[in-house]
Amino acid sequence: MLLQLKNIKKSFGKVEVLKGITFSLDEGMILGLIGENGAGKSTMMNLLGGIFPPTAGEMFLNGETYLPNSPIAAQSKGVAFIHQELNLFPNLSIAENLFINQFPKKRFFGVSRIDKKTINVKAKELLGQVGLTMDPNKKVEELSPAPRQLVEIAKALGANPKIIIFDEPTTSLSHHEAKKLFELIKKLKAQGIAMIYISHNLDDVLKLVDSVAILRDGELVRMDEKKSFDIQTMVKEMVGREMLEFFPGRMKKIGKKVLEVENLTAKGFIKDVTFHIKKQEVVGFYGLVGAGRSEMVRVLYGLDRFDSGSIVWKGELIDKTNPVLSIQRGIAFLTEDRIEEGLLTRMNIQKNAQLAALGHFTKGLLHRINRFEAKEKVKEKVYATKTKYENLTEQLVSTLSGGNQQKIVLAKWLLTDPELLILDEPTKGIDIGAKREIYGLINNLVENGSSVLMISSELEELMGLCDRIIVMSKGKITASFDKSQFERNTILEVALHKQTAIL
Amino acid sequence: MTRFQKAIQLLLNYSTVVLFLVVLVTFGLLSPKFLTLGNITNILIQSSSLTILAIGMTFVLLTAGIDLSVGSIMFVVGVISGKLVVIGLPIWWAIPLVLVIGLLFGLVNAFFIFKLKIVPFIVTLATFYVGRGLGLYISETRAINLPESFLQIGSSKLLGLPMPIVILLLVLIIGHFVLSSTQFGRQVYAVGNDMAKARKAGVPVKKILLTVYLICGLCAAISSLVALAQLGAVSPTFGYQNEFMAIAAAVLGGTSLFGGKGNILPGTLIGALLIQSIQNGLVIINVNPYIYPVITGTVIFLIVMIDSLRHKSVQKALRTKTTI
Amino acid sequence: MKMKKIFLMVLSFICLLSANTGCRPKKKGVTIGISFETLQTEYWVASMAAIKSECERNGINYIVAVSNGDANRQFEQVNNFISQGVDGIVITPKDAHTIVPIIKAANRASIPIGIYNRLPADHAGEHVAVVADNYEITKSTVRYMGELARASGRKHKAMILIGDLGDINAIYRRDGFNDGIKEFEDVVEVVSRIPTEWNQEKALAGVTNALQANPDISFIFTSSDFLFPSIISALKNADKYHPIGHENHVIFGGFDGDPMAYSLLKEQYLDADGVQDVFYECNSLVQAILSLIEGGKVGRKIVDPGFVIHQKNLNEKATDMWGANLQTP
Amino acid sequence: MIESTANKLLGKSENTTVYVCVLYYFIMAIFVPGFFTIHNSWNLLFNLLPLLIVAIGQTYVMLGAGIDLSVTSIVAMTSIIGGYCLSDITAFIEPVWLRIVFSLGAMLLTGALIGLINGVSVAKLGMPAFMVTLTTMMLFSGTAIWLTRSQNSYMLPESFVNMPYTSLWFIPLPLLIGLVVVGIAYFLLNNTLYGEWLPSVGMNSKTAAISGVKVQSTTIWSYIICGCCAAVASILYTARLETGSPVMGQHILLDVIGSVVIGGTSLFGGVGKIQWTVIGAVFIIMLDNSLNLMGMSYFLIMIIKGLVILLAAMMNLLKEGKY
Repeated sequence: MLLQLKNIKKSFGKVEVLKGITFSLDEGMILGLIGENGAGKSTMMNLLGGIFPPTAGEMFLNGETYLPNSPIAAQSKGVAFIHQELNLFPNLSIAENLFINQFPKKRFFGVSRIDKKTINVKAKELLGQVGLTMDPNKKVEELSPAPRQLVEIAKALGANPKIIIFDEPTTSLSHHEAKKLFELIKKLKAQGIAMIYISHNLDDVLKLVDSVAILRDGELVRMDEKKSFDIQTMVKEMVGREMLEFFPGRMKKIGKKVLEVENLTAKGFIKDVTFHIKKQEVVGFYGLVGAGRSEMVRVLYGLDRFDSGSIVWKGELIDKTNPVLSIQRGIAFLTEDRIEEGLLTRMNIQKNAQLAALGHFTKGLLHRINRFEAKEKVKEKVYATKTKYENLTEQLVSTLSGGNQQKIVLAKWLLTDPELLILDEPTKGIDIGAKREIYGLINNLVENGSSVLMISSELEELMGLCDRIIVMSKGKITASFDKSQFERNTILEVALHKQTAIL
Repeated sequence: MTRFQKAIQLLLNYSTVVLFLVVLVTFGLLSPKFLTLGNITNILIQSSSLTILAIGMTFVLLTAGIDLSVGSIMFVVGVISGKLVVIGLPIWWAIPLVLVIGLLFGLVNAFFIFKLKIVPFIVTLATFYVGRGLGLYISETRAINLPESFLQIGSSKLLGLPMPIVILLLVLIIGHFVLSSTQFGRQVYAVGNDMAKARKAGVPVKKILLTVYLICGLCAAISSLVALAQLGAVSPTFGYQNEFMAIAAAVLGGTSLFGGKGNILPGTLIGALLIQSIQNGLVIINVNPYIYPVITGTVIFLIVMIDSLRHKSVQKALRTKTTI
Repeated sequence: MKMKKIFLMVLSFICLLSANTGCRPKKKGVTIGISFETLQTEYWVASMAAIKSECERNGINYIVAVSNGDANRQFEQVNNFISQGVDGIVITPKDAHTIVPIIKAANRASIPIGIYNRLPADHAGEHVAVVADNYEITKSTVRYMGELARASGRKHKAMILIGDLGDINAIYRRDGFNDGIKEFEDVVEVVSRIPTEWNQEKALAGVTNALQANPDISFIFTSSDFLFPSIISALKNADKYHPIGHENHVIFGGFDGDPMAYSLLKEQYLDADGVQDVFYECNSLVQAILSLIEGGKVGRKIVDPGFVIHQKNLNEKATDMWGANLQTP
Repeated sequence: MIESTANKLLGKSENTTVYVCVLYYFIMAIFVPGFFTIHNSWNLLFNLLPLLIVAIGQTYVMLGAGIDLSVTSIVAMTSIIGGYCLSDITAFIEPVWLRIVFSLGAMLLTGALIGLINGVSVAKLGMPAFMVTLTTMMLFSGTAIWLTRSQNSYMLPESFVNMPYTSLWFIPLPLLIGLVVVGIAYFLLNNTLYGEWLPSVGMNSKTAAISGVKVQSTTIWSYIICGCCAAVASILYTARLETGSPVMGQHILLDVIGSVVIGGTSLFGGVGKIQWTVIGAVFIIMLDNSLNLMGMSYFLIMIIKGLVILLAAMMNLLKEGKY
């Protein structure tokens, strides 16, 4: 037994992310780790990789207690972690990236200098192991994503690891490149290296691994050999719970088209996207991370420019979009990254909630603010969102929990009276109770005449809320399902198998 | 990328070299005396102090930091070495002593920056004033005239090369060696690119920050001595605004203020030579001297603008690459 | 964490402590405030010393402030003098105009004010000023140098280092130079005028580049002696620094009469130097202020005629030259 | 023990600076002769006003997460423009008050223009604020000296140079100007849309942009306001010294940044108040004046001010919980 985890727990503040995980890993074994977003996969791998320590429980490596206090400590013990976001320095060469911390040196009149010859030889050797034949003196910024991924692996191999953790290694790779990566993984397995492979792409997981472990809500719900799984069972175990009355019903009275998008293209991000949204309709967008969903709504809202195509808003062709215009038109956009793009963390609740709708509370040439009115309106909306807080004008939003923070962002947008609300992963990292309240708010909004465009990686959520679900892959729309056609496995398969359109 | 875009990109990348050539040719055409061997040696000697200062600054800028205190370090070092030599301490004793003072300043800067986490700008702005105040206090704002022996070092020659150029070459070679051929040097680039990533990769970030500010302080001290050996006196304005010139030289040489990009050879050297050539050329063609700062300021402004545009376009290119 | 807070405390303590050391009890008797714009050159240092010693001789207390070239700060410093209730003020202003409001402030507070070495603008209020006759002294110095040039029997190219043009003295010296050199147009041609803004680095670069552009310069006049080191450094690099009598000797003159000028004269590198009589100026200024404090009347302007010291009168005039009476640092 | 004392002294209360200020005032009033006099109180006030006005402009820029090092050159440029207009070219304009109004307008315009250049370079061209304002500082102080050839303008109209000693409704004119600037700055920041937008841009420009804040124009306006403030301060300086000088204000940068930092405005943007800056400027001026009265040299004061600013920066970080 190479690696053993016993009853590992991890909490952030009051939130328990891992609720006692126990499993083990043998030499030369590949373990597929799957689960929904927020199930605790990354947290568990970060524990192994030495990013932070567990709150409780024990880890053993080769029978010895394993408690790394930094990524470097983990690496020196033989655990390498290949993050989804690569840890490379694009301004340095491949070889320098490989040896950033342990350059081979030679003494030169008592001065220790980098031994460029040895580096070249060693770097070529390492690159050879991952099947790269390029010049190690090339700068990393000149490489495309696939070779970068391989360089990162080569870097990990340089430390002679016993275990390698892969976090979504194929998201930025083409089919051909991914295939090459799999060959490499198999080669490494033959050398006796154990691997943990995290991916949303269940096809890949089934092709590659020996065993599958499924995480759900911080618990290991099932771990078994590969042969006892197929995609359907995996999905079922991942989603697990029955969502009884989780999604409140809604009066159906879908109206005219509000937004029509045709052949929208932004080079490098999205291509020929065509869809529409009707009044009082909720349209969901599903797909893998990097499928272009977020990019598409950013273009729609006016944060990024598009190259061709047309957007028609309430029958009028729009040639210019930017956030200011969008808000005037009645479009609101709740972004995925709450901290970086949704909140002013060092400001109070009032200032955060009123920001987008400030125009409503001002008058006169100098745009004087009617503080009283602003406060009353904010209070009203914050009350409607059932946010738990102590003081509107003195409490900083950073002191609120994730769910309550999200409700404040939502309140901010509701204050602008939006006709179309764009939601990008609105329930990411939020507890169940808050999720349900947010669903309720969305339904309310729609019943009062607005439309919603919602991006989510949780299929259950989309199926429960939406009137239509559109699937995107590689910047294109690949499928569209009406409510009557909703079937979990079909949609998942379309998204995960990267199948072509069933439109 | 179209051919036109490529050409623009190329021009952006080599803007300083292009500008340098333009400056040389322009002055060469305006005055036959500009491109003579004598004048070129002159430019080299005059630029030696600034270049050394800018080399130290390059290290700091590479880590995305800044050091505004170098001009004041120069001044304090000048005053103290002047005082020491005047009261009769042999020069060979005074020199190592003042180099240590340069290092001490670097240490103080580094301490406040990485231990107490105050932004480099405020820390070095404070030490800028503390240093200048200290220097003025010690010198009682008097100009200190140095003995002959100091000037002799300045005008002496080694292997047929004037001393300032010898020292310049030495610092240049060592600086270039450290940055390009040692583990420390490469890690400086890593820290400048992304401090969090560097920490994750196990690069000793604190040690590197400390070292770059030490190097910067040391270079300021050396630069001060080189300037003194040419001037023969320390006036209260000695080193004033040199920090800006050093930053400008490094940035002109392609060192990015955002860290992680740039080099000493040829970058910073060309940047410093460019500034010095402009100043020298303006004197040679006998332009109204009041216009010097205006012209120098305009050139620096343009280059900073180009740097930002370059940075913007690189960011855009990177984004496209990583998403799909 | 703990370390940092303790460090903070210690640092603040040091700040407070150092703040207390400057405290000085007020003495009885007459007190005057002395404000200098700068102490940059030997000349100002010697002047300050002379004023202080004259005060001490007369039993006057004094407070000193230096503003390092900042007119605004000097204004604030004089206001502080007035707050402290000084009986008189002696001041070296930055220039002729920024002194005007300072004089007005002193007038409003009815405190006599004496201006040292730089003449205020005409419309300034009640004051007494002592100045050297910059124009005449420079003119005489340049005339002496011109005679030397004529005597050498060949033509000369000349360079002048000009001071800060915001300084009225620098302008008088420049004008004195221009008018003095006019008489020698046949033998001396001015090819280079270097603005130094009273800055040694600028002077060094300027002289070096000028020598590059005109290698045959053989006549140099500097508007102040404190620029000597820069000039000598540049001359040495161009291999043009030789004593009098050497065939490549550069006719060399300056203004102020500082210790370096004296030693250069003795070593026979310097031909002539215009001397301001520091002792005369300082003593008469302090006396004037004293009599004003006691209610007497003095003229608005005291002129120091100064003199030219050169190789021929070196021995007889050296005793009057302030630079000769100070030790060379 | 020591730690808890330190906590109490440097604690999280934003009023710390006020307490320190008041305490310092009383200590100085007791121990420093000449400090607690009417004449000196006026001194304090008149030294405070121009600095405070520049610092208020700087507060605006820092609230937007920028920095303006060029304020010194703006003071210089506007001073010579003002001096030039007042003394020469507008001599034909009668009566004198019209001439003065015209000249002051020209000064404000110059300040706003330099601010505009800074703002556009930062907001539109994406240049780092530090580098932009550093170069504009060099450029414009060079230009000021070039335009005037280091000569001051003088012989300004009597009514202009007497301005510092004139009163309106029993309030000295400079004080009135100061009060008006503080009042406007306070009103703008606390009661208008712009006052809400600026800190949000400084704290998180992404969030602000998505929430419909006009980020670029907000930033540009902060620099314009800063330029105008520097111009107003320049009016006071010019009137006080009765000269339009190209080196006016060359030495005030430390005091300006010091006032803002000591007040507690964050260097990272988004957090700051006009009243904090007032306190900071009062403290700097008091420090300066008292040390001066103690007979300390200009240079020692410089050193102490540098140390005090470091201390203040550390206190701010402590307050923001960065330790």
